Amino acid sequence: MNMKTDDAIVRLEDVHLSFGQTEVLRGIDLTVNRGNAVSIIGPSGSGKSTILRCINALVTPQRGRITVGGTRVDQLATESERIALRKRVGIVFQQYNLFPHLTVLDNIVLAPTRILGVARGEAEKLARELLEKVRLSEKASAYPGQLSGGQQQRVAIARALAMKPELVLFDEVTSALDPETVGEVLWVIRDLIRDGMTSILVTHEMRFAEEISDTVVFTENGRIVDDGSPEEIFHAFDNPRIRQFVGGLAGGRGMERGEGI
Amino acid sequence: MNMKTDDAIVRLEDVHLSFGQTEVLRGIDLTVNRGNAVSIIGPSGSGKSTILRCINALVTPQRGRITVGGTRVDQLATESERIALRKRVGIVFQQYNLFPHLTVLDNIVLAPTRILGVARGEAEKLARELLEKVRLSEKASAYPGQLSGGQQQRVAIARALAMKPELVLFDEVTSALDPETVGEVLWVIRDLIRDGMTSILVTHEMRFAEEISDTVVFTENGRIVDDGSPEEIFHAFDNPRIRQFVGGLAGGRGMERGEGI
Amino acid sequence: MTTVALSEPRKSGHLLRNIGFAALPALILLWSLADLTLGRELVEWLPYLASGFLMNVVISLSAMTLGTVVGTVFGILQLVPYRPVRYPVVAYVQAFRNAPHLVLIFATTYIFPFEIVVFGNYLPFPDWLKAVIGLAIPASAYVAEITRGAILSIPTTQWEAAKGLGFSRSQALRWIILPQCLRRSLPPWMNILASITMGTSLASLVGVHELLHAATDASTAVRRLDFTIIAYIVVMAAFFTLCYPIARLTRRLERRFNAGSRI
Amino acid sequence: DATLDRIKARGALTVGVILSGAPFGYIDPTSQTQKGYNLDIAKALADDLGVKLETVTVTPPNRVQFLQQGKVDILIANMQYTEDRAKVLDWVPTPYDRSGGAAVGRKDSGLKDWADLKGKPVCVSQGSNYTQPLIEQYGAEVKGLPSQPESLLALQGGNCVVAVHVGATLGLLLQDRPEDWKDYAILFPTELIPSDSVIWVRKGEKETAEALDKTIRQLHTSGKLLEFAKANRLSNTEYLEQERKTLSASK
Amino acid sequence: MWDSGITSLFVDLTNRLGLNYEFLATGYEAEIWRDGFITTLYLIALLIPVSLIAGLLFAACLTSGRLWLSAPVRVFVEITRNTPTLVQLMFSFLVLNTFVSNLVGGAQNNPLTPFFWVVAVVGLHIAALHAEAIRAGIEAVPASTVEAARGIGFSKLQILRYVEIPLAFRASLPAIVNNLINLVKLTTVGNAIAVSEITYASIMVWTQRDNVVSLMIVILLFFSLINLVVARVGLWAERKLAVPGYGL
Ligand SMILES: Nc1ncnc2c1ncn2[C@@H]1O[C@H](COP(=O)(O)OP(=O)(O)OP(=O)(O)O)[C@@H](O)[C@H]1O
Ligand SMILES: Nc1ncnc2c1ncn2[C@@H]1O[C@H](COP(=O)(O)OP(=O)(O)OP(=O)(O)O)[C@@H](O)[C@H]1O
Ligand SMILES: [Mg+2]
Ligand SMILES: [Mg+2]
Repeated sequence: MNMKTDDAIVRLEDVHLSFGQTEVLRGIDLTVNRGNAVSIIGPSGSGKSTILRCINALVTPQRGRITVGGTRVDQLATESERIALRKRVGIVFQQYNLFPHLTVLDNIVLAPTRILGVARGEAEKLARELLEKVRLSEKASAYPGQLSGGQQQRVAIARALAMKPELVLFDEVTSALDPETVGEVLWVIRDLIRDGMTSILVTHEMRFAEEISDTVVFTENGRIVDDGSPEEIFHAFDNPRIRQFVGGLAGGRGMERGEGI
Repeated sequence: MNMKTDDAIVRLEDVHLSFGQTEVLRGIDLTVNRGNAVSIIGPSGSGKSTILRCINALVTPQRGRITVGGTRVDQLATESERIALRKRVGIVFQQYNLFPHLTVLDNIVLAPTRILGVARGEAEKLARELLEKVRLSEKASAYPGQLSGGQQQRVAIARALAMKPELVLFDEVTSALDPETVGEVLWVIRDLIRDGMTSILVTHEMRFAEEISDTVVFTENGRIVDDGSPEEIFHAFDNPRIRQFVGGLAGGRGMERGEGI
Repeated sequence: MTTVALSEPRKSGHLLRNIGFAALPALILLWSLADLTLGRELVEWLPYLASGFLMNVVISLSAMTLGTVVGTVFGILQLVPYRPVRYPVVAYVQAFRNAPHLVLIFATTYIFPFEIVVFGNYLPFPDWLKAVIGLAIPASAYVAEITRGAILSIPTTQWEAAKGLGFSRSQALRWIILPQCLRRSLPPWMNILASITMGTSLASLVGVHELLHAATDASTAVRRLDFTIIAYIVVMAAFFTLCYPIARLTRRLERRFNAGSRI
Repeated sequence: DATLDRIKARGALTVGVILSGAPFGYIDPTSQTQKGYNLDIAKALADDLGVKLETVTVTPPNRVQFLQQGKVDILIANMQYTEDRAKVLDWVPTPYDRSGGAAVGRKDSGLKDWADLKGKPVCVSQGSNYTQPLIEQYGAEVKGLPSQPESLLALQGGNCVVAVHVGATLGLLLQDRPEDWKDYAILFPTELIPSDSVIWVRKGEKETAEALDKTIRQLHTSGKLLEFAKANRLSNTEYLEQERKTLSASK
Repeated sequence: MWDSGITSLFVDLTNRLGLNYEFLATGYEAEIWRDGFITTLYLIALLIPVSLIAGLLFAACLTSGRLWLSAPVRVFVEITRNTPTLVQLMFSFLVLNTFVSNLVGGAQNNPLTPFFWVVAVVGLHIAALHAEAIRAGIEAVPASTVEAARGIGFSKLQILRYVEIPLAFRASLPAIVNNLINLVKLTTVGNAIAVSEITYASIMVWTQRDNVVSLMIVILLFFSLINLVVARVGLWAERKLAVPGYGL
């Protein structure tokens, strides 16, 4: 899986960010190479979603450097510069944030037609292809309010992919999905990575992280505590904290027991 | 784990429900005994959330009987009867649905004080205990808009538990949580079940389902396809469909490969 | 419960709505038939009243159209991050929303000449246009506030989602935020329309022959007390006939925007 | 001066009139034209100048503005001579009418004189010039309603004991609509502050005022005004007759 | 309350600006004019709470989903906002009030004053506008939030009280402030039935003295000042009630 060029497309250096009094990021350093998939794992509230929002210039850190494909994201001054960045960097939100007033199809088609100027017919064709991939063809004309949680999540994935971004930030995109659908989404993303897309994934699904990533990053309390290949993180367990974290479901009381599936 | 009395607290018989043209439930039969934990698993869009909403009288099926602790839920005519039911049956929503204008503490305290008439001080004490259990003590005065996904989800759990319901319906309550926190939530719920609470859980986390349930139910296309003890469902694999479903993450292409963790 | 409220009075409601529509005209008709001399007077005066009402219609619709367009833009500009843009707009909204309509309309007679000279020809500056401007100004200030409020009530996550897809601020507004604002600003917009329409009776101040003034002229000329009363009812019926269909239309639109679009 | 030139240039005299009711000014429904004593005078003035007559309906808040702005050339709008007005406008010295207020009330009200109104609610039209004497001289509690029809409705609704309006208007009303008003009468024999109605022009337009004054005097002496008054059924023509005599004599 | 020296100085100064406030030096006009301010302020102070309370009630009825509650309010809302308040007021005072008088046996027994009618007609009119604004806010509350409240066991009324109204009130506050500002201006219709508020007083003066501009300036300043206060309070409430997670 490692036949990719090795230039960094994303680089975070000493990124600090607070919301008011709450320090959320306390010095994040992270490098993602083009064509790679990096997973971010870590406890709830440790700042994973915030990292993704920094990379996409949705929030601006108080300190530190963020570079995405040569662009200094933290120094973007004008809106048009940010837009140029965001056209290249897609994001799928943890809470989907679909547009409630548009049908599934329109949710997907809106950005390509309005921003990239793709013809409606062409955009629709792509949208239907993507819907097919996430198994939602029959919901094309439903409104978000009429979808189940997992269906909404898949629409959100399709919406981001419709922009054909170079880099996609996935924020827990499989959280509402059953194992089978997770498997399908995994294949969709894997195909795209094979075609040269880079992706950063926040996930709580260790299996998913393991399957998809070139690198796994562990965050805690706004810091990156460890990183490495999935092999190192999940199996070598040289970091007892990660060992405890990953084994959490077994309650820390018996990793031994939880070998289950 | 099976030292519980064996009377049914929830019974669904041949429940059918459609939203407009979409048939969502096509004959659900389900029995849950008092003090048990039943997990519902199944593909996205198969009607799991809808089953929970039926049990809590949030939607009324077009056909079939639903009995909860002696009450015929499908026949409840007045709002006050439904409210009486809902005081006994808690629900945690898949998308949390916190009240955006209230702080975390107020979100939890509102229902006990306003519905059960618990004194404010007492309700707050309980709320803080629950927040402690879900590790959110320091966020008591934050608003939902200031919380991470997992934090919101834990507040939603605390909010439902603050009503001390006999029966709780959990809709994918661990979807936004990391394995460690899932483990903690697992223990919270387990404790409550030990104290006599009954619960029905929709989940995509097979490990979680296995750990917590007395019975696992597999739904597909609005029908219950199989049920049994976790042992039977997850390990005996006498149903090839479930085998495929549970093994989904490995992409159906190589169960062999995906033995991972 | 809200969904119930939306699909509100269906069958009996339909009947009710149409009764509401016909009640005032029916009352007028009945009374005129019961007292034929009164009926004759009324029929005699109707053309005069109608010619007055035409001005109300023209003024209210033009003022509201103008006010809505300007107001929506100003509502958006009130939220622009650049102070040199925002402050003047906020000041405009405050000043003109707060000023009584009476004064604004009256002021237009001072600001605009009654006629303009073009190549030696005296072209009258139409009085109704003054009233339109005098009312469009407060209408735009009201609409601006409504728009601002609606935009601020949309969850931030919608902006983020839009931005995340690469929408610029104005594109996000145009395609994502404003469409969602529409439903929640329609009812207050209708309130403004009604208020502005009622304000058209101030147009007599700038010399416009409008319905309420025409009704007073009629009552003065006829000198019958029952005619004075029925003239009031005619005035109410006329305004109702103008506004009510628009109110119905906005409610239908509301319902259409509602279709399935709620998470 | 300017006004006269303009009138000539446009070939029309634009008069601001107020439609406060018969006999002075009102709308005739069938022809939808303005009629009344004031209109007849306006027509006569235009004829005398040899131009067309154009009328503009004015109301108390806009009449002075319209005049000053030039939208109308003169005002024949029930405006009595007062010193306040004389400061901002010029006027035609010879009045075209003198009228005072009458009080209409229930026959059984027991009121005999203006002085009996002390402390009693009295309806007038808003801004009627009877307000001041009613309050200051007779101590009445004055309620101003938007126009005469409302004032009369308020009277019949029992909201005031009498309504005070121009004598000529009330007289005509009782005469024309005896059914509606059978329980009512004009209660007091004297009129309240009879005062002179004059034509108003823009400040400084002395020539116009002089020219119009000549015409008004002429209308007085020729008996035209009296004729107009009779045709419009003005009840009290005493002043006009007297004025005719004095002006004819002074000639 | 207005020292005569100051008055004459004021009249002199304004006279130099071409404005005419000479009536201030004379008897009854000055008095009704000064009373006009107080009456207007009194009306506003009374009408704001009346309209808000009635508006909330109306909104609750409109969204109750019960026809017998919503239909009458709906009819009232449509009639009151789609017909001129001025005419409603004259009609109420000149016709309804006469009915009432006849019922109680003569005007002298009728307790309903013109002031009452202004409060009733204007108060309910603005209440109808509030109701529509709040209804819009209530209907914009996400169905999922309402469902959550239902799922916990709140009754309809409790949902309204603890979830829908707080959210709706925030969302519709700018519209409500619009209505209140409208209310302040609408008190001027009182002049049509001789309630001596400030425009009534001004009309009484300007019809005699033709100093419309001078009085219009005062009206403009007076109402602008009151409305500035109303708008400021509205903005303050808006900031105070703001919760994270909304707006840009
Ligand atoms: N209001 C609605 N109108 C129409 N269809 C609806 C509505 N709500 C749900 N559905 C449909 O009902 C089906 C079942 O929905 P439900 O939410 O129960 O699924 P689920 O099993 O919980 O799925 P997930 O695991 O993705 O949450 C879905 O196909 C969904 O599209
Ligand atoms: N607008 C805000 N104001 C204040 N604090 C905030 C705000 N947004 C996020 N936070 C805080 O920042 C921290 C990190 O949030 P973030 O959403 O990045 O966490 P996360 O790692 O994605 O967690 P999860 O796995 O639960 O989604 C949390 O403690 C959260 O409470
Ligand atoms: Mg997150
Ligand atoms: Mg679900």
